[in-house]
Amino acid sequence: MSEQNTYLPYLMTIEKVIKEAPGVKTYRLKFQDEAEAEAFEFKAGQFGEYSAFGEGESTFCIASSPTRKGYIECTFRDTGRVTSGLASLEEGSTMGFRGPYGNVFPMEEWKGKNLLFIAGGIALPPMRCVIWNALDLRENFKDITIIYGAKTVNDLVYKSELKEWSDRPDVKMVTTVDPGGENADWKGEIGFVPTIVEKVAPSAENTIAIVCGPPIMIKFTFPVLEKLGFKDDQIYTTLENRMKCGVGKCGRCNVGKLYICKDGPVFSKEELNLIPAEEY
Amino acid sequence: MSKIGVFICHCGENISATVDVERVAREIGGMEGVAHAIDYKYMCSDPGQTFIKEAVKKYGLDGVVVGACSPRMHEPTFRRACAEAGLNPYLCEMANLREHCSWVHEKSEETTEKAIDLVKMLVEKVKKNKPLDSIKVPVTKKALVIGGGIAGIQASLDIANTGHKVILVERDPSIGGHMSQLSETFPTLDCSQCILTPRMVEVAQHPNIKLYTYAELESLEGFIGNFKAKIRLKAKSVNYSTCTGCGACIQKCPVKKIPSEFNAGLGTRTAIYVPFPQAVPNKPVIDRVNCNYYKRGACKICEKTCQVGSIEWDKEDEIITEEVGAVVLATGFDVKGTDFFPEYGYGQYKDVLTGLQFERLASASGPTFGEIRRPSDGAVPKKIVFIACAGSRDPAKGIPYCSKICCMYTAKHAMLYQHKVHDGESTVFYMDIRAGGKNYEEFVRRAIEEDTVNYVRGRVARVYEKNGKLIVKGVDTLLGGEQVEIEADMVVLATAGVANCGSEQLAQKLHVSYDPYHFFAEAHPKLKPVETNTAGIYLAGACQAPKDIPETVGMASGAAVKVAALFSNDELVREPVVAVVNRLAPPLYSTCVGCFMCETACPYNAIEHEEIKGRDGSLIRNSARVNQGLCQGCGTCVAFCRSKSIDIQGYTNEQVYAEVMSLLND
Amino acid sequence: METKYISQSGIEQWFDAIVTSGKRVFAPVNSRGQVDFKPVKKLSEVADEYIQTTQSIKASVYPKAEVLFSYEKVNGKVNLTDFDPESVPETVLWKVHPCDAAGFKPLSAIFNWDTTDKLHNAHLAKTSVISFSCSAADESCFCTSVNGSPGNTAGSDIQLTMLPDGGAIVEILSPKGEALVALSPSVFVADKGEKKEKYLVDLPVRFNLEEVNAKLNKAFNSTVWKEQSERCLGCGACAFVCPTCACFDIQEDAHGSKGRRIRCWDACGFALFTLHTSGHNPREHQSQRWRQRILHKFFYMPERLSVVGCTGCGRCSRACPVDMNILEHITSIAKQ
Amino acid sequence: MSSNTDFEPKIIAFVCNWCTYAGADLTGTSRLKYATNVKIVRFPCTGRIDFLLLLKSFAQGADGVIVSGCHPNDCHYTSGNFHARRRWIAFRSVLDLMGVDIRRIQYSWVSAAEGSKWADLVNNTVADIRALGPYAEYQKVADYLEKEGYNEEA
Amino acid sequence: MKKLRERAAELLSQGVVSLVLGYEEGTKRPRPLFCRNSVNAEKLIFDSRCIHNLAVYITKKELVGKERFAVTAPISTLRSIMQLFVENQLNEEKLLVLTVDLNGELREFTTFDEIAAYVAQFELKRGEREQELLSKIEGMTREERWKFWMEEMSHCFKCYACRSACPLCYCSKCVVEVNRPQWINPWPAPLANMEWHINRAMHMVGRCTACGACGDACPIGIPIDLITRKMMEDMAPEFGYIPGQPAKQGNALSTWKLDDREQFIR
Repeated sequence: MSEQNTYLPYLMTIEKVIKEAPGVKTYRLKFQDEAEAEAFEFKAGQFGEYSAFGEGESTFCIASSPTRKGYIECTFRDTGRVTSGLASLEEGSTMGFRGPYGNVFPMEEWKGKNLLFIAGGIALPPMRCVIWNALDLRENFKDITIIYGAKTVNDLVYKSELKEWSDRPDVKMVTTVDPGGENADWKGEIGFVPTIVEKVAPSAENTIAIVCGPPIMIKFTFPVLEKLGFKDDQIYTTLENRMKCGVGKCGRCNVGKLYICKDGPVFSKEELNLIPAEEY
Repeated sequence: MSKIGVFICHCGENISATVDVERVAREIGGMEGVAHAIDYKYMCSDPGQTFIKEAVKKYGLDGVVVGACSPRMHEPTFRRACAEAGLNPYLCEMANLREHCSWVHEKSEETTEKAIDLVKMLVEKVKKNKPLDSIKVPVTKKALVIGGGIAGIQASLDIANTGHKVILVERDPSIGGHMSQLSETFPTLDCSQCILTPRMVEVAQHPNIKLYTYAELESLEGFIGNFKAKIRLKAKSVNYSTCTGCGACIQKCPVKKIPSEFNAGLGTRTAIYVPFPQAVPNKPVIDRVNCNYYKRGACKICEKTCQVGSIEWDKEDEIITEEVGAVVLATGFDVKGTDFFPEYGYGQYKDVLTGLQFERLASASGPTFGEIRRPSDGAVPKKIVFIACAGSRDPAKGIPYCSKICCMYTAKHAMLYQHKVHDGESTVFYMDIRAGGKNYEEFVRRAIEEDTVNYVRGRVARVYEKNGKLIVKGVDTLLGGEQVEIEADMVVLATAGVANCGSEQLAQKLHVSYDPYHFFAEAHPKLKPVETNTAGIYLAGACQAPKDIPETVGMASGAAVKVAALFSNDELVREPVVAVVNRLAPPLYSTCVGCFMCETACPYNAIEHEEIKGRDGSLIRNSARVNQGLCQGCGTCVAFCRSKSIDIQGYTNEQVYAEVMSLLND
Repeated sequence: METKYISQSGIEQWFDAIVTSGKRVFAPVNSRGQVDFKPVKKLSEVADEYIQTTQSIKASVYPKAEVLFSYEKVNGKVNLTDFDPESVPETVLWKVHPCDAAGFKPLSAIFNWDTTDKLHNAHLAKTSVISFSCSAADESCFCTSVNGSPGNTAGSDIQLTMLPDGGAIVEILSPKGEALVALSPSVFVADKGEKKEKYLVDLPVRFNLEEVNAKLNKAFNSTVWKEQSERCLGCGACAFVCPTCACFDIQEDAHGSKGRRIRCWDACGFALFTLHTSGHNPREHQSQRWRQRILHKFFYMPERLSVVGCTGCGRCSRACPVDMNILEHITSIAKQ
Repeated sequence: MSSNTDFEPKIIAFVCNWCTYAGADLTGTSRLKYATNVKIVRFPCTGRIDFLLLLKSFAQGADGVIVSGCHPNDCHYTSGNFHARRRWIAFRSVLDLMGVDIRRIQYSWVSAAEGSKWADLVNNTVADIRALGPYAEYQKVADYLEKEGYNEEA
Repeated sequence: MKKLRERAAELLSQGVVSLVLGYEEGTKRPRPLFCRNSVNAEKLIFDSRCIHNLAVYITKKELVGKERFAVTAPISTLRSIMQLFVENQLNEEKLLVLTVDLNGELREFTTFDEIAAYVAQFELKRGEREQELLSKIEGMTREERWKFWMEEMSHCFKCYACRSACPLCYCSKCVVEVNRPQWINPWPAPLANMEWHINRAMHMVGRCTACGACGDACPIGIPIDLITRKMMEDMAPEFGYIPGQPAKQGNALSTWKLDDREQFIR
């Protein structure tokens, strides 16, 4: 068999479009080729390169759970040339996908532990993949707590799923919006994510904290977790460096010895300590 | 942005006669991102607009392209239809298939293909359109009317009577304009001054009107609703607040031989003067060019005469600034002088007159108190020849247009002459008699039939003097081109009406367009006859093209309504086609590096400096910012910005780029 | 591996045979006042008397810009056309310096350390390298300090060492090399026993690579980066002339319904190279970018890919508009 | 000059909204006929027209370009056309130095009242460009990744 | 030179400035030196070989810092500094300009006007190289010029050394990095390179002071400085400015005259 061209994407059909928040959409993608669909596998935490033909490629995580077969989902915000090209597509349109790339959350190792998910803004997608993965294998884990915050009520993504999660008896779900971001109907918390974490987080005992969000949120959440007694090997996050190739060649996400696209994007805080913080 | 609806209009047969509209709709329907494409007989009709509205809802369209006439015609129509269907109006664009395609090409494959390309372009553009919100700007509810002739008077009164303030600026010492010079008016032969002077007085006394005579517009800045007008009040040398208008100074003024402008040069006036007895304001000014004191430094007789000490020798021109929300241009017209006609003696024959001069002769307030007398010897002419179309309709003279009023006033002149000189004989040389208008044709017939004016259809080749008589040589085309030679005592030329002197400079000051003859250009010849291309500036009267009194008055009232409509709201809602300097999240803030070259490029001073400060309050950089109230949306700054940090809404870089890229793609 | 001798006329004959075989031949040519690799048909076109070509031969196996694949949108569907390895012509690189040939290894390491790179490998497979050992060097050369030498055969299929008689010692180093020899077998005669080393330029070792590596291990937070990089302008000249720099960008060239995805050279020295969409830039300052360049070549690559990312060709020092002399900078780090 | 009777030049016109676009509208209203080769892109003002758009037009396959706006002093925005004029003076100089065929860019002032001038401008420009032939020299390099060598397109 | 070193050492040791931007001996020719202490002032040199345009550094905040600094500037650099003043990029209070005049005297300037008065003595002329190449290019037919530049452009690999070396290319995001829309294709290809260089020349209209830094920086020897130089020479009489003497207000393209030449407009 001849050598595969790493850069050649799978052709995907947009099966479903969900408008999440202003400028934020979720696409459910199906492989156009049956054989490719069959052979495709991924794990929670991985990402891919999504193409809008005519505009280029952009990197996002796979937002659906590996336990849900037959499709993948991605959630993105319309911010640049590619994402705006993607956003202009409709149900039934063709787009490209390369992946899965990167490492995974060590879900196996987490068996029998409590999970604490902390996400901010548009960083819920990488988390959503793990959350569904954990919920679909609910018996593997003990308590599951989800803390999710966004700037305003409008900016919360996956609104129907947020409700689904909070309705489940086996999940402790806390949503929050930044002060001033609430509306008249808002019943959740009001406050920045780190503050809410401090307020509602479960004990660090036998708990894994998974933190995804903008750098500023992560910067302020880590100390809170430390204060709560979380050790560095109990804290996980994903990095979102600029990437082009996704396969450790183009040089963008090279931080220290590591390539975020190969050695990441999932890192425990322990692993993060090994690479220079200023470069991610 | 890619559920585009495309609507192709047949425009009756205006488009479909040369463009295969079905094919256009079919091919565009296959374009990426086009969700719906149809053609219809009249898109602008109610059912047509309904198609658009329904499609917007049914297909969830996020963009609309209407392939029809010029967007200058119906863009507002279709944008409104989209807005009514809940689509942001700025997501609607028009492809010009009529003016730019079907009307200018023959029916052919290429014409249809061009139509397809034109629509394609706009589809690609509209994919990049962004919803925009109108910009609201406050309106200064005060109007500036420039020109105090009948147009300006009427406009001022109409605006003032709606309760808004008016500034009326007149170049001459009195308002009144050309109408005040006329003797009688057609087709009723009522006395011009009798109907005009009450209006003039009303202007002077109206509480909402501020009158500046002997004043000119210096500059106009700003934009609709927010103009700043600088007005030069020329030094009158007379203090109007003390002057009683007694006229003693005029009596005593030793300089008496100045040709009177009011009398079209047929009479004289003094250096300190009121242009005519019914002038408003009825107070004199000193003509510094001719005044002995200003010329030689001595005289001051008027000062000695004046009992209230109103003469102000050292008075200088004063420049005042008025903030206004709208401007009405009513600067009127002028007529060509006899010196324009070499074939009629270059104005050297004293008894060859212009129509306006004849008006003064016929006027009771004129130099001859209404008696028709020859300027050369004061004799009553027994034979007068009137020459219509003197200059007008003559491309060789650079005036291909019809001056419109001459046929009527020439008939009036002949009639007045016949009424005053019963044994007189009058002949009119004409090309065609244009007497369209209520009671106009009847008026001309009356001149011919009742007053026995001799109408000869033909051109006059020459007028020359022989033995104290004026010989008029022409042809009579109705008699098969027979040579006609008439010995006349007086010849009256119905000289062409032309744009007022200085109208070009004024247009440039105001940024309004003008035609090749320097008449101000209306925004649309039919549908926007009183608007100019510059929002907030309106036209009234003959400054737009020669016209008669009823038409002028009608237009002035029209302009006044436009102004009143503008003033009916506290805020003006403006098109959001304005420039914007990008702003990004920290730490980038903006890609603008603050070279401020755009500042010098902007004709409206709309670029401001903004200090971008970090969280700690320290200055990060200076960056440009656009004042949306001042920006008029020309986009010069956009093309100038090296880092593409400024963009203009409605014509963004992405939009125009997409248009260009689509256009030539095969 | 076999060593032969070829005479001056033999070289000419052999060169013509290679050209006649239909292979493209790239060789250093002096034009526009610069010596660079260009397609040649005659040996006389090949440049003499120069120390180094301005650009490396990297472009032959990693073009400045190349099409990864192309596509066409038809009725809402997308048809892809993959890169075709067969479209790459057989190419012979003539008169390559050993430091350039040695660059293939780090370059391929970057492209193939994880997933393989079809395009790069296709170029590599179709490319034969005839290197010439170096008899001259200048003050920017330092191959001997980075595990290389003027007679280094790494990456070469054949190496020629020119002799005073106009002939050359021929080292046949690979099957590809043998195939080239086979194009004109008669001109290759038995080795005359000349020692190659005698004809190589003597280039002293300027720094100890292990020592540098050890220093760099602890140098991330050193002030040296700021000091050294002050005059750096942040252009990509050093990266683009480098035989091993492989950073790239992926771009879209779209025309209506057709398009192609293009890979083109990029450089870690560019200010916006690592800029996130959010506006955050992990390597915001030039000093960070300079550090990345040095650490990547002399520390990360040896650690991660087991190969030094520098062949000592000295091109970056020569190309730099502001004399960012890499030898000087590395030497100073070694001495710290 | 070779006569290219079969050659239909592709021409793109960049015009301002207030004068030339309106002028071209008047051409239509007056039913004056002209060649179909020209397609108009509307701008608020000639001052808005980016020189890069002209370059892009040639790269996209245009054989000629028309740039037209208001006569001096007639600019709706006072001075956009003066800025544009300067830009084109400089642009012509740079293009000419680089060997770009500046005969293929026709600049003009067409007022809203000059419907017939627009028709003439189009027809004359089409004739001029037809005489010059296709701008193959420029178009053929548009897709090249390299002048020659590794990745040359067939 | 001695005076310069002494003065630099004095300025630094007295804390008048925190940095003296100058030249030191480099590998083959002088190179820029960031002299931050009086000891290093000994390394400073200033002679005709010092051709780098140090004005390129003075708009970089992370290099010059918030304190006052000095820059040693030959004529070409002085011209760039003037243009940077015009473009609101410099602060007179922060900048001290040092130069050595024709008599070997050390001169110091702090304001645009002082520099302008000094620079006015110097006429901007073509050097031998420029003269030779430009007369060659001027002698070509249009087709020959296109071929010449296409050949040159095919060598360009878009390292942007030209942009980096130019003191007037201080945009934080260059137009080639703007991708909405992608005005200029970012990959190196003959036409994309040509577009970049035409764009660069257009962005330099009325701004370029013909210092030659771009051409000097080009690693593959494309005489790109000639494009902007020729443009500048052509535009000077057209727009009525003196080459190399930036006007205090505005710019050739952001200003206009009623009687600008328009015989090319139909």
